[in-house]
Amino acid sequence: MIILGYIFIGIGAFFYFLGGLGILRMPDVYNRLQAGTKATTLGSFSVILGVGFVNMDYLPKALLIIAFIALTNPVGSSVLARAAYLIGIKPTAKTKVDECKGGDEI
Amino acid sequence: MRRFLSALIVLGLIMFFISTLPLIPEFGKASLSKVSRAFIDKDVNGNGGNIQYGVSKDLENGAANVVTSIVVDYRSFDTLGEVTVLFTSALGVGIILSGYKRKKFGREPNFILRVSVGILLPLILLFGAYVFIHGHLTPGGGFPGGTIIAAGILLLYLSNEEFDLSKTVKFVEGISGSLYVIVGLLGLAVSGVFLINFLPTGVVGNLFSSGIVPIIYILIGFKVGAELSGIVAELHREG
Amino acid sequence: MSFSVFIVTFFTWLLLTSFTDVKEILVGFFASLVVSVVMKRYYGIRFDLKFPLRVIKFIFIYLPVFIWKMILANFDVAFRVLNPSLPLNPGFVKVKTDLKKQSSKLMLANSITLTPGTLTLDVKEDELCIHWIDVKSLDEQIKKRKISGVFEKILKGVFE
Amino acid sequence: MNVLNYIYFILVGFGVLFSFLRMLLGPTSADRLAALDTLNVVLTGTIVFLALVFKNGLYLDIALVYGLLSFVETVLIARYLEGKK
Repeated sequence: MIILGYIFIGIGAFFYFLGGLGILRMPDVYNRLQAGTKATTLGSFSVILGVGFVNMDYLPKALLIIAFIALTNPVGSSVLARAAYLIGIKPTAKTKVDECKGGDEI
Repeated sequence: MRRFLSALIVLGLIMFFISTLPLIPEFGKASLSKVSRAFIDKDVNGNGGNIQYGVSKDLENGAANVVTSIVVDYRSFDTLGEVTVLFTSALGVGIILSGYKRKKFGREPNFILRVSVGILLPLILLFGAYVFIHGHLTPGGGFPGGTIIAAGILLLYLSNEEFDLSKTVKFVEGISGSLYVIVGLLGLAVSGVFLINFLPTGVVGNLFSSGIVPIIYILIGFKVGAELSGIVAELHREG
Repeated sequence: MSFSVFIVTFFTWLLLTSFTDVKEILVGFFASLVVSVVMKRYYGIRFDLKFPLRVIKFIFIYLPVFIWKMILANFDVAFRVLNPSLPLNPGFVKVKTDLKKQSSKLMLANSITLTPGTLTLDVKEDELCIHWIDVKSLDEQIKKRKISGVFEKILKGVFE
Repeated sequence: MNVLNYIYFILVGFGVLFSFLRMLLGPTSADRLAALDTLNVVLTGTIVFLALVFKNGLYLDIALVYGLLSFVETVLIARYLEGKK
């Protein structure tokens, strides 16, 4: 069980690394949020579950933290993306389609 | 040029902090004065071997957290004053900002945010209660717990336009403040000293193990939460 | 008091204190009672008699699909980030949803945010505005099937 | 298990470094806030991991408080950025 826990923690650390890299490399704020949110959410799940597996006493609280992150992290990035869209931050030049028509008519 | 300079300064500061790190003693190996050793021995982590977590009972003060025992038991009168300071500042904010008409945010609140705060808010309040109920066992207590509750109220204000709780806040604040003084007066009646710890203390590490400390921390938690929520409400009303 | 809030907060308290002590459970009972009395007006989810069935459906149908999609999403992100040429074809698209309840719409938005290549910007009545990292098609049916099809079917079974 | 701790901290350190760079470079404030959000989640996970390193369960409470405050912070700054019409 301890070995399984450490494997989970290692996978989570790798996804944290990927999240940072995605934040750095992607061309505009929306793509950055996509990469950052997905990678860090799965990374957190993996790390925290791994900690819960290594030490079984921590498992209930670890599950609680996982539920909390699953609820708050997508909401935070969604609110941030909406704010960026509303103040009219231009997406990258590769963006071809825009059905939401900017401004307040989301 | 300015950026380069600031980066240089930050690097220098980081080097300075790293170079001072080895000077800090290791955890649990600090050389203590007689007074702090005496207080720690009265609480839990005494190295003398006569007090142990989860075993010893009926101590002078059963809190597992030394800071809590000093703040809410030995120097409880001082804490009453601190809470009063916070109350005065909340009152000042209320007086300065009252009389303005309530303005709204420019944009209508986000749907996702509104619904998710609706689900999260009871859990945030419960977590604040958890922090201040376990103030004598964990590093926490009335002030952080109240702040967590106020953060929840702030989230509610950010996500919900039609919402006002100024009246309730004042009510809770007054009730918990006067209950604090009443607990102190009970100590005066029982043992002749204001705010003395007159309840029995149990085994160190249990939930009911520290006399009046948890009760006072619950009252402080309610009071601080209400005061900070009141400040948030006044600031939000001002726009 | 609101009974659904009470159940959720009491369960949260049990997780926080790790099911240890009778006194803790007693104190938690009172704490969640107070919270549920205070919070009866501002709460999104209402539970009813079918609640246990819903929990079972949520755990055994929704969660496996969700976790599988999340793992796929992360391999997708890894592929895009580690590829030197950054394959992107982003765009903002609108998707209609049939879900009615607020909480199920929230779950749908969160699920879309965490699954491959999509990020929910906003929900307005029955339309979701979504940033899609790789726009395949602008046809209504294909969009819906690619982005929200699976989750919408499952969430309809769980919440409504 | 000491080597594993080092591996974890090196990987996470690079992640933190990259998002920090984005926070310094970011052309708009939304970019900076996105980087900050990512950084906060990474730090929450790291605090949970510290519970294992220092063998002290209290770090889980701290992680919960930190996650809550970082959520409030992200939402607050985003609402501020939206501004008036």
